[in-house]
Amino acid sequence: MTNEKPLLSMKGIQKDFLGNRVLEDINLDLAQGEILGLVGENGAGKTTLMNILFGMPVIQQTGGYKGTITLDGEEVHFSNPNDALMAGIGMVHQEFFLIPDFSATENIFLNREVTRYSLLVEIFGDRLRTLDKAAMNERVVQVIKELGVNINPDTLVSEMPVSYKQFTEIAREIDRAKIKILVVDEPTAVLTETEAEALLAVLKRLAAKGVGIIFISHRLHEILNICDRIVVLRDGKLIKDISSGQSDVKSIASWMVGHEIGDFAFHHTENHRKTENFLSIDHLKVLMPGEAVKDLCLQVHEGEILGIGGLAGQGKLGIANGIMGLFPAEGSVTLKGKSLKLNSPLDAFRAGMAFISEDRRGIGLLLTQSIGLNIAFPLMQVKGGLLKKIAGLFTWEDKKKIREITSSYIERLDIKCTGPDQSVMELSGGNQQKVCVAKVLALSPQILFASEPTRGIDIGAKHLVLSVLREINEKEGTTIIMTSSELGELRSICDRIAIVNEGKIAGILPAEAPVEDFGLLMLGE
Amino acid sequence: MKPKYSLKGALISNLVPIVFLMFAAFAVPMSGLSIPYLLHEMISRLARDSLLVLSLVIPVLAGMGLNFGMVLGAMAGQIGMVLVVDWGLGGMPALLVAALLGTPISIGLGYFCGYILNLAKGREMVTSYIIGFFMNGAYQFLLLYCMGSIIPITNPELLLSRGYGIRNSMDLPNIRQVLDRLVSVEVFGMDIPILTFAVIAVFCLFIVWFKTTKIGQDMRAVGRNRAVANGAGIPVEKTRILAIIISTLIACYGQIVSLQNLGTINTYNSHEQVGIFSIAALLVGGATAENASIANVFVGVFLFHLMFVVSPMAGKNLIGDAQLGEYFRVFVSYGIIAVSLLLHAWKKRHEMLERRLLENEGKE
Amino acid sequence: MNVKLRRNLLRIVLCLIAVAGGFLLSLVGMYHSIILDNSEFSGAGAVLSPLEGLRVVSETEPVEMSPGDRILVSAKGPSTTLVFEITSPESQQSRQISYTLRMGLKKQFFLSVPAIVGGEKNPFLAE
Amino acid sequence: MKKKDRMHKGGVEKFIANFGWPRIIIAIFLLLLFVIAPFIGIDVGTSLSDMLVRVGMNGILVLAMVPMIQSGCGLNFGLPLGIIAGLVGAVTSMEQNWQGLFGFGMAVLFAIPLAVLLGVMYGYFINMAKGDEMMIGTYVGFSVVAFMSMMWLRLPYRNPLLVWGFSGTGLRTTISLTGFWMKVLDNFLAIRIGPRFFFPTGSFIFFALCCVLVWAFFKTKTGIAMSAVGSNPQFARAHGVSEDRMRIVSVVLSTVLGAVGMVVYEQSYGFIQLYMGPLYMAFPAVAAILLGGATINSATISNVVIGTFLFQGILTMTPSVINGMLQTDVAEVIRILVSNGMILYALTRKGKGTVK
Repeated sequence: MTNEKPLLSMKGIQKDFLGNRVLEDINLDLAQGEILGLVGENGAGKTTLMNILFGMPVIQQTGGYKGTITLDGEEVHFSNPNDALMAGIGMVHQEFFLIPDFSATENIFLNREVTRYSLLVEIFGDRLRTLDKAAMNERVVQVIKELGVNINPDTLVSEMPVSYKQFTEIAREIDRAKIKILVVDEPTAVLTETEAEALLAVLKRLAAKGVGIIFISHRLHEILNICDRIVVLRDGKLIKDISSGQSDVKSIASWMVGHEIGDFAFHHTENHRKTENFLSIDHLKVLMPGEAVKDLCLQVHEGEILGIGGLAGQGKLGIANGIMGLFPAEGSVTLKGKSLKLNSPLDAFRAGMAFISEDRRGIGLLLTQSIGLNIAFPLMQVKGGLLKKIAGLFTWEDKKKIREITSSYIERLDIKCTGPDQSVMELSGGNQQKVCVAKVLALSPQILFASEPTRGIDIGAKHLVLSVLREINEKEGTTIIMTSSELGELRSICDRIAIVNEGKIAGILPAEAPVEDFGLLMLGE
Repeated sequence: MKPKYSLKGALISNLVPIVFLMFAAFAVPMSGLSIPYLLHEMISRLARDSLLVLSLVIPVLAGMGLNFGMVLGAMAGQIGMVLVVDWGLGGMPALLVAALLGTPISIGLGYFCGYILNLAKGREMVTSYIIGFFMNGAYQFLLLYCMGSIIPITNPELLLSRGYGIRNSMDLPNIRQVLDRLVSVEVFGMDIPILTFAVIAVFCLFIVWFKTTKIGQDMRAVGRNRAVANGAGIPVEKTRILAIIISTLIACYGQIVSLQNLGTINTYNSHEQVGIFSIAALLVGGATAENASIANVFVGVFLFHLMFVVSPMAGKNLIGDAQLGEYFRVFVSYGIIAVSLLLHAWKKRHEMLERRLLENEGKE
Repeated sequence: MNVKLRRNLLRIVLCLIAVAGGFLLSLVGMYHSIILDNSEFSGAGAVLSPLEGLRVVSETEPVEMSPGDRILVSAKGPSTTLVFEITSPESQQSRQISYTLRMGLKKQFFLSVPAIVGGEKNPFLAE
Repeated sequence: MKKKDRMHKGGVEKFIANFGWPRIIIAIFLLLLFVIAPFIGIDVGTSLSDMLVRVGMNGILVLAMVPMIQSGCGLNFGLPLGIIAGLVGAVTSMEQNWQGLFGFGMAVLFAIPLAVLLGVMYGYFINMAKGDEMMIGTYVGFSVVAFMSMMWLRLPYRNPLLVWGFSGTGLRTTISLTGFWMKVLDNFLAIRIGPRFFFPTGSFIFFALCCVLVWAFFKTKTGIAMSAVGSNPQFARAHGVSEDRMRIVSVVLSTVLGAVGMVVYEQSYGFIQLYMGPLYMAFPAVAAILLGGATINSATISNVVIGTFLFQGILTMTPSVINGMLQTDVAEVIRILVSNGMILYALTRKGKGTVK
């Protein structure tokens, strides 16, 4: 590290989002030619920090931020991503920002095309300039050479291997006139090892040319390998800012995960029936975009609460979604020795399983309908409950019974609403989640999959949801498989916790195991 | 990875034109019509309709599907023609003045249509279809109630007997085929309207050239992926409106060319069928709502009109009922649109699923 | 000059050219109907009698007009030249008289042939 | 800045959407027409009965929109399929010279199985083309109308009252129901007040019956599942409801209602129009339900009833009033502008109208 003025300096960055502090007093410097590794669990605030740097509209819309950003010694305040781009900050997205049917050149020059004058410009304006393909190709060849990779400028992006798409994105960023800082968000997540190595080499070469790079990744060995300095964020706070020579995988992992344990004591249920092979999952493959499960095997004991943890994108959410038939799945799932028909939600329900979806508003609820209908729907469709026959011909909804059952759940779960007929849309997030819980409770399942049951809800609702889960586990012996990104929460309620990495179980640990061990499993180390 | 060009692939992607070609191969001998006669008909119809069909290409490029709103352009062209006839113009100047009059009207209507389509993203086709109907109401109101009362019409022959409103049909004696006949060559006893084809060629060249401009590139980007285009700073909505304006303009000129060829205007019907027939023709030519080329236009017009000319006669000779053939061609024009849209929607879904699979594999 | 200004000026000029062009084209392309009347003309003091042996030869097919005849000819463009051939019944000698009519954007004209032949300044008739 | 604009606009639109200003404006307009009418010599009694007869005539066709909208298939532009079934039912019943309520009943009975068949076929198409249902529906409808035009020429109907006189084959373009079952429903228990006012009780009872049946259907297990598919297909799928099956059921239901509605329409209209007649019949029905406040993905029975009354009211009153005032017949233009304007308005509504 040099003592010159840093290229980029973020001071005292603070950001509140709907009353929650998501970033607190972040101080961060980036020198010219430096590669800064930014690590942290999902939700630690990395994305928000980068959004602030880029002046993404979402930041403005949620009340802006506090603190100062200095670029090249000048204070800057970007109000939209274009300003950031003009100031020389480039970003390589995790999801490709490319048009598949366009060639590399066309993508690199999208809306920045090199054009030639044509007469019609005088009449119809500059958009009638013609494209100078030759000049663009020439420049692309040059940029690609600079990157040290071998891409044919005319190749369509859709026909490129993934790494080339990544290179195309990087090429686009560095072709911009005066790139100073390049932010790369999880670039290697989609790459094979050799591809990743090539990419890292490219980044190093860029850094050598004086570009400051912020490298976001979960692959710690990559971070250690490439970065000069490492910054760890956790829960919106900057935990550690350390040169990479002074750290190792294990300590980074523990900084990331932290030592906090939720407000719950460890959960120790002694009454596990511990039936082995109660639910066995063998070689499960789930095609869930962004959360793919690849050849996963897992044994669940009867009566336990099994936690499933892991970083986002590794496939932990895919397990429940796959078994419940929401995304195409392959492999075998056996419940008490009976094989379960996959890809059929109805069969999963009939086998005694139920599911609290992580996508509450998208999959979990009929937002425009009443609380009553939402709670009654699964019972009605799956078990044919809450229906009555009229004249022996028509099965009709039993309004009275629905009201009764809904009222009882409103009371039990303390759902704040005007009554069973209120539409779910009008409820707060926490109360919506309670409706989701009531919905599955009404089914009295043998096995309950709870995916992120406490995500985005307030503390009170969180406690209530978790204690209800524990209650049905203890009183009714329901086996619960709970997926959560919050390790603390998992440790507070589960008996065992399985960590998923790259679509497979990286390991299963008892809840009491040291936090570092979980961190290492998550990072696949 | 190189794209594979296989015979099977070529056959499948050109399935629709091939089926129609086969149908023609069967129906032409059945109809008993002579080849020279058919050839003559085809040349005349190619000259008449190509420009109209060509107007559909640009919106497809911009990802807005088949622009049923092209009838707005046809209406504009017709309004221009009616005024020109009223003013007593004839010959080439009449056509040019009609085009000049139609231009601002088309731009206005195209802007309106594009604006509405921006409000209905993802449902462009059905919305443009309804816009066509809606504006047809406005058109009727204009011609049936405003012309001759608010808008002065000097030629009483154009007006209905009640004193205002344009008649149902009018002849264009001084305009009939002036473009076609101005420069034409006789080949094997057939008049080939060189100038008309030259006009069509100019517009084809325009489209080809247009694709190489900045705005053409922007349009392609918007058509392929709106989100990415928007992210790159391309003014998506403006670009889409422009695509519709260009389409409306070409349709306006196309309608003028088509009317001079026919020599009569059916004031309240000429434009109505134009949308359906043009779209059917383009689809018969092998285009889809996502991909349309100039070749599709000509192949389509040729095959569609061949079917159109041949099927009533073939129906008569085969079943002894010309009326049946008449209905058959209506059935085919609607059916071809239905089937193409179905195939297109089906393909789109499969591609989406496939992409999802690929993405998954990519991550493995 | 500022680019924007230059272009806007150019655009305005082009629009004007289009309008002017439209106007010119209308002049060139407009069909006018001319009614020729071969009956007694009484204007500015003189009374001119209908002509015998009158033929309008400027038409593609020459038309003969007996005294008292009225014919409708049509002409295109801003002006037209009408050519009359008058053959005197006695001498069988014929003379040609051409008359250039400036029509502008007016659609109908009603002309007296005797007045034209007689060199009247105002050969127009009222309907 | 741009985004802000859009958000702001969204807010205003939402407010208007919830308030439903087109409905209010049109209701006031209609009321105004009824107020003006007597002053320009139009008899309110006749107009009112005209409107009521038309409501009874068209109501069920509008009702046929509901199942498909509720299951998320959008507006049923494929209504001509149901209409075709209704036509075949009617012609078949008439071929046998069946008369009165029996003839009407038999027409309905013949129409339903065909409607089910066509509905299943149409349903498969609709499922193939998720997201493009409306466009496909329009053209499938058109194609079937054209196809049936060929069939009308060829089908072996022989009753001389139905077929062309000179050739003995091929159904006529327009067939009169006089002597069969013309106005059997309209006249059933009809109420006549004075010389001019007429209330088509039978048609209204039948319309009400159908409304109640549809309403009741949406309270059954299948009906609830169908609405769930419409409002959140992912939710429905996650709870073991087959989206595709529900959509097909809804299409069949819509088509059957269309067929029944057509037979009712015919008895009241007094004529059967074959060949290209049914081509555009979906549009007024679509416009009516939208006028009643339905959107592309939500419709209720009240939308149907309100919409039918308003739409038919406008259609009867505007031409006669404007005729009376200006001596101009602008009926056709107004019909085109109102109905297509309504559809356009619904298509461009943001948020709620989005079909995913």
